Order: sequence, then structure tokens, then C-alpha cells
Amino acid sequence: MTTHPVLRLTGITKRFGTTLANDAISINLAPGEVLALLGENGAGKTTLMSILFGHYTPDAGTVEVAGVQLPPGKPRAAIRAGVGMVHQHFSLAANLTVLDNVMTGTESLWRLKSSTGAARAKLLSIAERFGLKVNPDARVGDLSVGEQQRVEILKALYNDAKILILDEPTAVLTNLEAETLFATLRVMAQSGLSLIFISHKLNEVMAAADRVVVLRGGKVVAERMASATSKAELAELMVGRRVARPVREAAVPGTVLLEAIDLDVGRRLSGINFAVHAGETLGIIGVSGNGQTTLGHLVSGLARHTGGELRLFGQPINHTSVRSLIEAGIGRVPEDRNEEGAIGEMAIWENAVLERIWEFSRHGLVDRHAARQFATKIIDGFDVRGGTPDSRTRLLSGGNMQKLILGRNLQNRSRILVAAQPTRGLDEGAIAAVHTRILEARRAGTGVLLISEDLDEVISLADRIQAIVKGRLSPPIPAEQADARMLGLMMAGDWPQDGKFAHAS
Amino acid sequence: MMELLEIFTSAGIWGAVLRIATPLIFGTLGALICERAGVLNLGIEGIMTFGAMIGWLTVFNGGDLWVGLLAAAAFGAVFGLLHAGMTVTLGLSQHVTGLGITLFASSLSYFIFRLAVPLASSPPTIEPFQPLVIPYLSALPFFGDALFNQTAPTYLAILLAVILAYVLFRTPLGLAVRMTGENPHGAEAQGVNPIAVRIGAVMVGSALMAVGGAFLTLSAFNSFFPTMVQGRGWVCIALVVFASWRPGRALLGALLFALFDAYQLRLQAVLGKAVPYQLFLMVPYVLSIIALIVTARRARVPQALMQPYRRGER
Amino acid sequence: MRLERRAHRPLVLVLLAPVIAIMAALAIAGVLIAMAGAPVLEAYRLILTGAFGTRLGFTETLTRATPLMLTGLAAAVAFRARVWNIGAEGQFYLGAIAVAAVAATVFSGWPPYLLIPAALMVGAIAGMVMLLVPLGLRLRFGVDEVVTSLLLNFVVVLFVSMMIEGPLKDPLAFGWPQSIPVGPEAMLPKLIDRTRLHIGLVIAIVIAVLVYFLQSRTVFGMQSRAAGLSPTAAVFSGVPLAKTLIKVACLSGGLAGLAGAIEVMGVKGYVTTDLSPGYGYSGIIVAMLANLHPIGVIAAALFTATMFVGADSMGRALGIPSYIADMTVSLSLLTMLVSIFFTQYRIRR
Amino acid sequence: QTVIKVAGIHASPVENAWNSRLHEAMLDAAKEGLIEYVFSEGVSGTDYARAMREYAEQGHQLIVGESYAVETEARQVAADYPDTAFLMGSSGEPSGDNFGTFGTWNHEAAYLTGMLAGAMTKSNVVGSVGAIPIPEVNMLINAFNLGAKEVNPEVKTLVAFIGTFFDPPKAREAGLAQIDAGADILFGERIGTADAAKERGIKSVGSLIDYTPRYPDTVFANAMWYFRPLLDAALVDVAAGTPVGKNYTPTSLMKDGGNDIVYVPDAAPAEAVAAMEAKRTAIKAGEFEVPINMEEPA
Ligand SMILES: Nc1ncnc2c1ncn2[C@@H]1O[C@H](COP(=O)(O)OP(=O)(O)OP(=O)(O)O)[C@@H](O)[C@H]1O
Ligand SMILES: Nc1ncnc2c1ncn2[C@@H]1O[C@H](COP(=O)(O)OP(=O)(O)OP(=O)(O)O)[C@@H](O)[C@H]1O
Ligand SMILES: [Mg+2]
Ligand SMILES: [Mg+2]
Repeated sequence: MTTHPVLRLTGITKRFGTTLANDAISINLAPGEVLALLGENGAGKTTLMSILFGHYTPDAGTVEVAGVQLPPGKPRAAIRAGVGMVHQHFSLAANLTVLDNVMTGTESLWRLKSSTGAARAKLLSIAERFGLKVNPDARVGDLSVGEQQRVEILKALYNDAKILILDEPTAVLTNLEAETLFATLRVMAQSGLSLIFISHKLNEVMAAADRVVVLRGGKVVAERMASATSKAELAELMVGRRVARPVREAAVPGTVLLEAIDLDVGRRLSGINFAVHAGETLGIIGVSGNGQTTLGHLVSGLARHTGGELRLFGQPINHTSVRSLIEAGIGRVPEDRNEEGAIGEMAIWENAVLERIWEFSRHGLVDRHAARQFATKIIDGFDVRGGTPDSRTRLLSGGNMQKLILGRNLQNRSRILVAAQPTRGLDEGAIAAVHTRILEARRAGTGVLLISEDLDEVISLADRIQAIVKGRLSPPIPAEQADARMLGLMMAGDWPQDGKFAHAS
Repeated sequence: MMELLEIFTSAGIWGAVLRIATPLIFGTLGALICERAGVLNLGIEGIMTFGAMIGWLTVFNGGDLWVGLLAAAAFGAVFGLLHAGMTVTLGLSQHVTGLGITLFASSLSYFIFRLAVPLASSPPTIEPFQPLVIPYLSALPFFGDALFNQTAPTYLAILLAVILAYVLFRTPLGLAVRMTGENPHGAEAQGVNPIAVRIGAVMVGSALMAVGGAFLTLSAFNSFFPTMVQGRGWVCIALVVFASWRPGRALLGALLFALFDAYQLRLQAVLGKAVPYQLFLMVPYVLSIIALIVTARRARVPQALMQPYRRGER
Repeated sequence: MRLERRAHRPLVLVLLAPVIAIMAALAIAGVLIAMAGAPVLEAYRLILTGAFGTRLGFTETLTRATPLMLTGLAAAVAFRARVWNIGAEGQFYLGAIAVAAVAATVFSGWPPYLLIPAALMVGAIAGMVMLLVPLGLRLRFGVDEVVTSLLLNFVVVLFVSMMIEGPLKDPLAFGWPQSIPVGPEAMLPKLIDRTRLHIGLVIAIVIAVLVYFLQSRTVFGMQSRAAGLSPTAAVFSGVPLAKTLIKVACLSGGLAGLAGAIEVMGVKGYVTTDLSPGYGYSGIIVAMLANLHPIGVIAAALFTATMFVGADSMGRALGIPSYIADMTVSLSLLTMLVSIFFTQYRIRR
Repeated sequence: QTVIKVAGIHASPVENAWNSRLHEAMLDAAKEGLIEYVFSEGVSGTDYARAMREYAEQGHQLIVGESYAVETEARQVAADYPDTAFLMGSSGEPSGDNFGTFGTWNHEAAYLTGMLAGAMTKSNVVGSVGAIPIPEVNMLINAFNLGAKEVNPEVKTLVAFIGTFFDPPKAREAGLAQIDAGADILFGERIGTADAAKERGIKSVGSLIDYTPRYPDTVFANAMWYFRPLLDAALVDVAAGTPVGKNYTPTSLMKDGGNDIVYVPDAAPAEAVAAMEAKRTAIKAGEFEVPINMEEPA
């Protein structure tokens, strides 16, 4: 490409306290180009994009769009210059409508009347053109995550973005949704839009990007044309050493540990059947909104079944509570580690013991010594980096927080591990670490219930796979028979009604 | 028992409702603007007091009544700026700052009043707003007395509720305010400066609160007394929640509250001391709580209410 | 120019912050004092001697700090668990009136060593009940307790007024609305004779230490903090959310109720509707100044009381309007908030 | 003759009608060179005892104020400072040698205003707006009602309490409510009541201070109360060194100039004025005693 760049970042440097988040980063973007920005958690990707968009003021460096330098720290100027951004953490107002969200800031604040009609028409026409269907009057809080993602993109496009930045747009999407998204993005690129996207999913990067820039520790460490690199190389560039996801060996399933028989949870789960064996991983896949959260909550002690039977070690159990399940040996990894998994403002040691506080207290008094020791063991044993037992948990990166959560569950070897979306948003190195731990636990005889929307993850970890669709569970198929097409069909609800796949064991 | 209902058929009670409601309408709309932008302003009680004092003092020193209202608004905005400077720019606790401002603004009002006004046996008076005669309407039987025999600020208050509803829901500025109250990060991402919006909203809101206070000394009465605001500010804070953050319902809520107040005053005349008067005085508060229970599930609290927004922090 | 969180709080600043805050507040108050035509430096000296310089000033400062410590603790305990108790004023009054109702009637004739603890208990329970109402409404109906607890303050004060003009009216007070006295047996022993300083101060300090212990060392402390910081995560960790919040409310409301009981039994002897000059509201400010730390509450309450008693006495000595006291207090609260903030943040560029 | 150092402690701001009576009397005395006067206002119940002690320690010889909300504590303070004299508005008894009390007795004047009102009312309904039903307010309203009934047995009396001492707009609303209920003459124990009367063009009666200048066409009579006789009596005792621990209330009676009616002569019918004046003379001569009824008026 010989045309001169639509975007030029020169020498961007940004420091947060003692962290050097961006260190003299320079990047160009050509018209119609799709650039992937890759890097470990905390490499500085979001920071860089926030500077480009004007959220943060850089300590040094400049941003030029189409040859014109943007004033630092002015999102409005960036928007005017044609930069659109889809944030890693959605910046939507749940209580407002889609149209309200899209229209905010698009008109002069001192106009006496919003041109709602024109805005609606424009929104619908953009939605039409790029195949991003939405209802402009829906309340955003009522939309699914995938739909909210669409609104985020529409927001950027509505402002006539020429450069679109997407910060981990697929982190919360299913493969299917992600594929649709990338198809849309390709169309956009062809019509002249330039794109930067951030992702931890190497498949996506390889499939969608023209060029890849890799950040590490705030520096650009490599730049590759997508056609001239491989997933393995990218992974190594990111982490700085060779990483490979562990490979699952054949399972030796033992007795049934946890079993559901025709189980209902209100109207959200109905008539589901599954069985988790010792030393085996059962994977549950599905598109979000079909009942995974409820299933995860049920086996975590947060929801109760209203019909059917739940058996733990062969014994039917009627009411579950968090404590009873933990005491019975169930380890739980929640799907949202920031919301449910840990309390950012509390110390690491507190988060390590909170859910099993009775083991670390006597007569209502917390045994802080024992609790700190436990935390230290997790930190050492599970390679949790970036904190001591007494530091605030918020300081940990996503991957390390996830290791802490896994660690507190596996330190004293759980008999059953429920892992919901265990690697959501994690970088390649962290994913490998988490997967290794899960496989280790399985090898040691733990029965794992893996609930995930990431097909690759399920295929590589699970021994048997079931799909969840509209609150119902498909019958299991062995992982050996699973391929993307087959799983795709299952997630669409396409399975024989007699409950058996013809070729299932 | 008929007597209890007959009270409602007198024009007097409806006129009283509008009068009693007026300071509440101003105050509630002011608090509503602040909260829509995400800032709880518990400074209201003190700001109303200051408005009552400074509005009156301006007129006492020869200013026009409208100049008095403007002075109140201006000083209200200054206290708003103080509140915003602490809670928006610095992100300090909104409760505490607000309570601190209430204490400061009220004591400062009394202090200034004491220094500025010579001691007299009964507080000096000004010539307050007179009822605005509206051609034809004021002459209507019953309705003329009930609805169209008010001073100009009362009509202004009602008009303001309508204007505010329009601004909030039909203009880009209103959308920016609502977005800021729901998700300041979202506002920022769309090129709206949430800090500026919040500061502006708190200043405007506080100005209205002060005007509500000034109504007490420039229309409802003609002198300033220390402590004369008598908790009306707190009632406004409750009314905002009661109104689910909607100007129209705020108007309604203020009128309803005033109706209870007007009714209980008249009820005393009918029932005498058969029932402790405190029970009547409790009614508006208790009803507000009941209303909150009824509307709680439906109310959409601005999501970012009381959450400080600091640029570049996550 | 923007604000940046400091990695750690420099000790020098932490120590300097209150000093700077007080100086700033006094500087602003100085302008107002000068406006009133009084000598400013003399005024400063009088504030100091007013609060500490005499036996009277010193004991009055401590007396005034006592209820503030308790209502400050009430707010600190609740806010830590994100229970927004703005209703300490009402809990204070209900605690007070409850004591007045039982001390000289139900408990009459009891020996002081039984009567006093029992009466204090009754006050605390009344305060608890008063906070359980808004908390119950929140848990059951999702009603925001900021507003309900605030509104209940007015209901309680009216209720108290009804009681002291009705069933609890003191027949010997010639019709003036005040409650029957708690009686001499129920009065808390004085710490120093011929002053108002009473044993309540010791009770408040001991309780602050206990609360500190409770919050930092016990399961309840940890769980209530978790419930406050992140209800979802707390539930996931098996923290019984409702139960924990109810306990928090009992503690917080109980402390505010106790404050009312102690004020009646320590100072006044009976209840009127001006028993509290806003102790419930000031408690919130005290708690925030203390950064919700129970031991800090002791210091913050002392500070607030010092400013008030000192400025009040100064105003009286110089003959400037007595509102100067409230002004000085509120100014120093506001400047204190700001200066504490700058121990945590710095301004860059 | 030595100048006596006097300190006033007002629970309310000195604008409050009752406090203003004390305040003005003391200001006048100071102007005449009889006393040196300092004061605190808006002193809450919690702070009241401290204010007393501070003034006592500063060496003020006479402390004037109101102990309604702090009866017990105030007497304790007096006991702790035996060399200081206290003169307190109080519903209780004097105590010791140095704690004297007084009540606010302008009920006689209120009775006389009631006589005028009873004669003047056309609707035969008169209303009173009070703060809260405390003895001295009750006594006043009862006397007013009794006076009205004496000349007009048909008259119906309305009473409203606004539940607070300080909310003039509320007093005004209460007044309006009574007008709506038929009253055509209002007795305003609270400021604000006359505003309602003025607004509706009816007549009104003031209490404690002379409201006629403030509402010239509305307030035709006032039940005045004078603090000066009380103050003078106490000052005499202080100067002479005789104990002040006694009840000074009788000094409030009309015959001693402690209260009286002030009215606009041609506002009321001549025969009503004549009847009232006759009663006034009788009271002053000690021939008629206005009944004291401290019960809450019905
Ligand atoms: N507002 C902030 N204040 C302090 N530190 C910050 C802030 N934003 C980012 N950081 C730190 O800067 C570094 C880079 O963060 P950034 O969010 O850019 O990483 P990232 O590459 O986007 O990571 P991820 O893949 O997890 O999204 C991290 O160490 C992070 O903790
Ligand atoms: N409390 C509830 N009341 C009624 N319906 C609910 C409730 N919670 C969830 N649902 C509905 O039940 C279905 C399954 O919900 P669930 O949250 O378990 O889905 P999910 O697959 O975990 O979704 P996601 O991945 O988006 O979190 C959805 O259609 C959801 O809208
Ligand atoms: Mg990121
Ligand atoms: Mg879900």
C-alpha cells in the first residue's frame, strides 16, 4: 500500500504512576486497512487506543488523522476527525434507548430541538447497509450482549467514522456472532473504512487482519503482515517466549460425581440431563442467553432447581447453598470474575478465603495468619503475579485474578470444578496457564463442568460436549466427534429428539 | 364526615395548594436536574435558606422583586459551583459535601442577615409579589380563586416544569445531561464532557433551589426569619425519588404534598384537637414513603447517581 | 491539569492535611469575623481558649463530642456496608424517647447498676428498629434507603413531639412539652463534678474500639465489608446478604439509638424536640472525615466538637452573631474534606 | 449607681416576637445606662447550659433568658454559680437564692382584644393560630376566646397549631385555612397570621408586640406584653443584693404595666370599645381577674 496513512501515531508515551503503559509507540494505518493490535493483558493496547481517541492525554507523542494533528485529550475532536471507537467496556446507558445512546453528542448541545426523526432514519439506513439490525426504541438494558455490541458499532458509524477502533469486540460474543461481526467489518473495509481491532483470539486475527502489530510491556515488539505469520509465531511474540496450549490426553472417567436428571430451574432450564464423572471434563457450549448463567448458578449454589433431581455423589440434594456445595468439594469459577469472582477493593488474602471463611475462623474471629498462608500458597502454587497477599485485588491483571480464583478452588483439590467462561478476555499466555490447571485437576481425578462459549476451548478441554439451547441440553457427544460444523448445528438446537445422536456412544 | 370532604370543594384549598407547592416545585426541579446529571445535592436546605435571605435582602435594599429572584438564583449557582467543585471536579462524597454546604449556607445566611439588617422587634418587611390578575381567567367563579389568583413565581414554577421536561427529553442538551447521569464514560466517549455537564447541571439546579427559597420571603411571606425553610429542602429530595426523576411527576408530587399540607391545616379547623396535630404533619412524609414503595420497582434511578467521574481513572 | 491518584499517601501530607484544613477554615472564618467588626487574631485565640483553655470549655468539648462519636460510628458502620443510613437523627430521637418511656416507669426502683445498662439497651433497640424499617423496605421492595431513612427522621421527631405532648408528657412541667424525666437513678455518673461531662464519653470510646475490632478481626466485619463493596460477589461467596445487612443495620441503628439514650441519661434528663442540634447529620460528616475508620471517628468527633465549642464561645465573648460557630464548623469540614482528598491525589500539569 | 452587667440568652433568633420583647427592653435599659448588655441568640437546648455557664464565668451579674427546654439543667447551673443572678422565662418554680422565674402573662390584654373581636365578627367565627400548645400560648388563646364569648355568646372559636415556632408562611396558610372555615377575625399568636387576614381583607389581632404599624389596615388590636417592669424589678434586687430566687410573674399583670391592649380606636364599634375600656379599668383596679386556663384550647 502506497497511499499515505489515514492515521499516524508518533512516539506515544503514557505513564500511570509507576507503570509505563505506552513507551514511544508509533503506528500507521492505511485507508481500507485492517490492523490487529495484539498483546498480553496489560500490554497497553487499550491505553494506546484511548489516547488516540482522546480519552487520555499522552505524556508525549502525537496523533495525526489524514495529516492533521489532533489536540490531545479531546474525544470530540477525534470524533469530528472521523475516529470511532468501540470500547472494551461498553459505554452505553442501559436506561436509555438505542436511539438516545446513538444520538448523544451528535448535535450541537444548544439546539432547541433534537432531530429525532432524521436521526432515526439515518440510524436505520446505516443498520441496513451494514446488516446490523436493531430496534431504535429498545431500552439498551433489555438487549443481549451481542445486540449491545451492535449498538456500540452503530454509534461509531453514525458519526461517519472513517477509522473504526474495536477494543476486544468479540470477548463476549460467541463464535457465531464473532464471525458475523467480522464479515460485516470486511464489508466496511472494502468500502474504504480503516479498522484497528484488538483481540486475544489468534484465529480471528489471522482470519480478519491485513497486518498485525504486537505490543509487549508498552512497546511495539513486532509488526507482521497477516499473510506472512502464524498463530504460533504471534503467540510467541506476545508473550516473549514459546507458549502452546496444553493438549488434552484421553480421560479415565471414574464414578459419577454430579448428575442432573430431568432438572428444571423455573422456566429458565427445563428437563436437562447431564452427568459429570470423576477425572473427566464435560463441556457445555451455547450461545449466550440460552441458560448458561442459570446452569452455572445452579451448580454454584446460587439458584435452586424446581423440578427433577440433582445428585451429588449419588445422593439427591434438595436445597443447595454456597456453603454446602463448597463443603461437599465443589470448586466454582464464576463467569464474570470482576462482578462475582473477586472484590477488587479487598486484599488478595481476603478474596482467597471469603467463600470458605469458616475454614479460616474460629468463634467468629478471622484467623488472619492462616488466611495469609493460604493466599501465599495460591500465589506460589498458581503463579499469581503482581501482588502480595495484602495488596488490593484490583491491582491484578485479569489473567492473574483468574489464577487466584482457580487457585482458591484447586489448592485443596476440589472433587468437582465448575468453570464458567474461565478464559474470557484473557491473553494467550494466561489461557495456556488456566487450561493447564484445569487439565491437571482433571488428571488428578476432579470432575470438571466447563461452561464456555468459546468453541476452541471446549473442543480442546472437554471429553464430552453438550449444547444448551433455550434452556434445554442436548445429549452429549464425545469430543472426538466434535467439529465446528457439528457444534454449530447443536448450538442451533439441531439434535435428534430421541435424545441420542446416531453415532454417539 | 361530609365536612372532611367539603374541604375540597372550597376554592381556598386549591389556591393554598399552589402556593404551598411553589417552593417545593422549584426545589424539586432543581434537585432533579442535579440528580439527572448524577449528582445528589443535599446542600438544598441551605441553598434554599440562602436564597430566601439574599432574595429578601436585595429587595429590602431597594432592588426590584425580580432582581431579588435573580440574586437568589445567582447565589444559588455559586453554591452549586462550590458543591460541583467538590463533588464533580474532585469527586468527593456527595452526601457529606451536601450536608456540609447546608450547614454552611444556612449559618452564613443568618450571619449576613444579622450584620446587614438592624435589629427590630419584628423583622422588617418588603412589599412582596402580588397575585397576578389574568384577564378573564382570574374572574372565573371558583377556578379564578382556586387556580388563577397566584403570584407570578407560581406560574413560573409550573412553566418551568414543562420547560424542563421538554429540555430533558427533546433537546440534545437534555440527552447529554441524561447520558451523563446514566454513564459518564459513555458521554465522554461521544464527545460530551461529563464534568462540564455536571457542573452546569448542579449550578442551574442550585439556582432553582435558591429561587424556591426566595419565594418564601418574596411571595409567601414578606420577611426573612432564620430557620424559616423548615425542612422543605429535604422534602424536595424525597419528591425527586417519588417523581422517578421526571419533571412532570415532580410537579404532581409537589402538588400532592402541598395538598396534604393544606388539607391538614383545614382539617384542624374541623376536627379540633381530637387527633394529635403531629399525625397530620406526618401524613405527607408517610405518604411519600408509601409512594416510594409503590413506585420503587418501576423507578429508573440514574445509574451513575452519586458515582464520581474522574477523567482517566477506571 | 488533571488529578492523579497517589501510589501511596505520604506521611507528611497525612499529618499536615488537618493542619492546613483548619488554617484554611480559620482564614475564611477570619474574613467573616472581620466583616462583623471583631479583631480576628483575638478571635482565634478565643476559639482555642474557648474549647480548651478553661475547665468549662474542655469538659464541654468532650461532652459535645460524646454523641458525635456514637452517631459517627453509626454512620461509619453502615456506610462501610453501603447501607446509606441518613436516618441517625431519627434513631437518636427514638432511642432517647424510648429511654424516657421506660426509665422511670417500667424500670423504676431498679438499682442503678441494672437500670442504667437496661435503659441504654432499650435506647439501642429502639434505634435498631428505626433503621430496620428502611432496610427492610430496601430488601423487600427495593426502595432506596437514602430517602426513606431521611424522611423517617421527620416522622420520628413528630412522633416524639406527639409523645411529649401526650402520653409521655411531664405533668410537672406546667404543660411545656417535655417528657417525664428519667429520674436521678438513671442519670449517668459524672466524670468531673460540676460539669456536664459524664461517663458516656468512656462508653463511646470503648465502643469505638470494639467496633474497630469487630470490623477488622471478625467474620462479620469481613462479610459486611464484602456486602458493601460488591453485593454480587458477596452472594457468590456465600455471604448471606440480607442477614449481614440486617446485622449491620442493627449495629448502626443501635449506635445512633444509644447516642440518644446517652444524651438523655448523661446530660438532659428528659426529652424535648430540641435534644439534638443535628447530631445525626453531623455524625455522617464525622464518619466521612474519619474515612469510616472507627478510631478515626473519635478524632473527628473531637475535632468537630472543638471547632464548635471554641467558635461558639468566641462569638459570645466578642459579641458577634452566634451563627459564627456553625459557620466555622462547616467551613472546617469542607476544607478538611478537600485536604484529605489531596493526600490521596495530586494535580499533574 | 453602678451599671449592672446583663447577658441575654435567646433560644430563638431575636426576631421572634417573645424574644424581641426581652431584647428590646434590655437594649433600652442599656441605652439608658442602667445595664451593659450582651446576648447570644439561636442557642439550642444542647448549648443553652454552656452559654449560661460561660456568661457566669465571664462575670455577668444578671443572666436573662428562657429555661423552658432546659429547666433542670438551668437550675443546676444556677446552683453552681451562686454569685450570679438568673432571670428566666420558665414554667417551673424559682430555685435557690439566685434563680428567678417569670411567665408571659398578657392574657389580660388578650381577653380585652377578644372582647373587641367578639363584638366585631359578622360570621360569628373567630380563629387563632398558635405555635404549639404550651401553657402560655394556651392561656393566651383561651383568654382571647373567653373575651370574645363574653360579649358574644354565639361566637365559634377555631384554633390551629402549626407545630413549630418558626414558619411564618405556614402560619399564614393556617390563617387562610381558618378564613376558609368561616373565620372573619384572626388572633395571631404567630407572625404570619395577619398576612392571611390582610390578603383576604379581614381584621386581625396581634400578640406580644404591636403589629399595627406592620399591618395598618388589618391589625386593629394587640395584646401587648412588656418585659421592662420584670427587668427593672430584677435589677433592683440585684443592685440591692436581695435574692432574685422568686417568681417575678405578677409583675407581668396589667396593673403593674406588664401587659396591656393597644388598639385602633375607630376600628371597633363605639359601644364595644366602651365595654372593653370598662373591663380594662376593672382589671387595672383589681376588680376583675381574667381567668387563667392553661389547658389546650378545644
Ligand atoms: N487509568 C489507569 N490508571 C492506572 N493504571 C492504568 C490505567 N489504565 C491502564 N493502566 C495500567 O496500564 C497498563 C496497560 O493497560 P491497558 O488497559 O492499556 O492494557 P490492555 O493491553 O488493554 O490489556 P487487556 O488485554 O487486559 O485489555 C496496565 O498495567 C494497567 O494496569
Ligand atoms: N430472573 C429472570 N426472570 C425471567 N427470565 C430470566 C431471568 N434471568 C434470565 N432470564 C431469561 O432466561 C434465559 C436464560 O438466562 P441466562 O442468564 O441463564 O442466560 P445466559 O445464557 O447465561 O446468558 P448470557 O450469556 O447473556 O449471560 C434468557 O432468555 C433470560 O432472558
Ligand atoms: Mg484492554
Ligand atoms: Mg448470562
